[in-house]
Amino acid sequence: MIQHVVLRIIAKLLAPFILLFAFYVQFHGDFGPGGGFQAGVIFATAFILYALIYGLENAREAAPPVAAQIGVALGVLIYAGTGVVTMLLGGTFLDYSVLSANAGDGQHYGILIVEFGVGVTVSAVMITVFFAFAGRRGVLEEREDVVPTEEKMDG
Amino acid sequence: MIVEMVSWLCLMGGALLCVAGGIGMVRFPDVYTRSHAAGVIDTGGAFMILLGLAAQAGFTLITVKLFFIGLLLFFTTPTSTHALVKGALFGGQNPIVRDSPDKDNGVAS
Amino acid sequence: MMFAATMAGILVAMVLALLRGLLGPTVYDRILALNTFGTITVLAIAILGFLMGRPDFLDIALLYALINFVGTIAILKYLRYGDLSASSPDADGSKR
Amino acid sequence: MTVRLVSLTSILFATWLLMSGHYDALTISFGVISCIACVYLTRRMKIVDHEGQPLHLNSAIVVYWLWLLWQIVKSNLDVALRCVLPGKRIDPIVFRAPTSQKTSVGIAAYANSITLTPGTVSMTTWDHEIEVHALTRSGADDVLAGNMDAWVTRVERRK
Repeated sequence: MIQHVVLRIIAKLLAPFILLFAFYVQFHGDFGPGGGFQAGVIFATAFILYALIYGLENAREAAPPVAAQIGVALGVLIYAGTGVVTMLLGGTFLDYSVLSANAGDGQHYGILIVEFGVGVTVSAVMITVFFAFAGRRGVLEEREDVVPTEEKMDG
Repeated sequence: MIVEMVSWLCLMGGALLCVAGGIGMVRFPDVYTRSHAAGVIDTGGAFMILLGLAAQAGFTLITVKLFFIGLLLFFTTPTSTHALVKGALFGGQNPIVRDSPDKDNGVAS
Repeated sequence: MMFAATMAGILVAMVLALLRGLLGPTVYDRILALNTFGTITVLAIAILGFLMGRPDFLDIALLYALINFVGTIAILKYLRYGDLSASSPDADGSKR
Repeated sequence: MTVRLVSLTSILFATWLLMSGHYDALTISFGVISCIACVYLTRRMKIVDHEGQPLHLNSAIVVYWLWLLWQIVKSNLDVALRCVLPGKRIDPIVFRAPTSQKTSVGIAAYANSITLTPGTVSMTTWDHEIEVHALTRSGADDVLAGNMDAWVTRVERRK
């Protein structure tokens, strides 16, 4: 009954802090190393750890694959949308300085929004890839046209 | 000045413990005994080096981050060692034990 | 100077851990060497930050410690259950 | 439940403030939003419970950690010498140590404390005992003496 008690409890203790660290890296991208891509990977790491210890079913409940797929598109939309908004405001594509009255502030906000888009896409893609990888055995077993290797050897 | 001395002492001690753990990892006979040598690196070596760096940095943001690294290692390294040893036991690795009927299963029996 | 000396010690320990990873008769020896190598790498990144005067590297060290843990758990789970999606390790019928 | 959510949020926000180092309004508001998002996601994962937020541990844990630190220093020296000196022998032994903890958090803390002390590694946990691999006979005797077990039980008891 009390089999993987150590792993379970350490995962429970760590998961919120991994998520917080992901957000920290996301929003401090312009002060130190990091940014959208790294934050997305760390964010996905929290879910991967959860899926490793609690199983894929529970992870799919916590992060529904549909939400992850929406996230993939949403991130790109945020990125491109920022570019379109800057064009509508009279600049060129992704010209952040028109986002605010002060050009420096505009640059700052623009890079934050674009990095956020990158983070959303990367985390959603990483979670989707992991779900696809970890769940591939179940898919193979369900399909009838795929013959398991052992039976093929016998025939 | 004293801080410098403490820092030197911690860094050198940590580096020596890391080397000692590495030598142990090469010398010891099976995976369970090697995990003890790895434990020297994970605890003694890591904490002393982090302490030495923290003494060097003083009370700044750097020390806070070193503290968080130490805290993370404090929770994760024993967990992964435990998982590894459990996996080795499950995977059929028999620990080398000098046969001693008096102490095996000492209190539990 | 003192960071360089510590770095030298750490590099020696890295070589020794790598040696165990290359020699390791069983796969568990190799995983142990990998895990220890990761811990030493965390320390090496932290010292490198001081050595180069860029303490920003500590964020990377923190991240490396995290990834090292998750990676080790993933490898061990794959070895033991044969896939990464095993739903309830607690309910698994193993005796240990 | 509410208590756990409040404690988790405040711990996360304190961590953010410690890590951040930038205290302008924008960064701090990002911090607030991040903490709320973290708590929402951890609730979705269903891990905000007595194991994820062990509030029943009492303040003796600080003294326990200091004591554990001393144990770690002692056993580190012992194991490091055994690694290096050719004269010192190792004498591995596997045994089962009884545990007196009531909660799973207590058992996990005890198992991790055993592993954290070089020279002893916890192999498997059961309800009332832990299988331990020790490098030497004296290390095994230290665990079987039960000091660490008593300490962890004292930490997890409600005041």
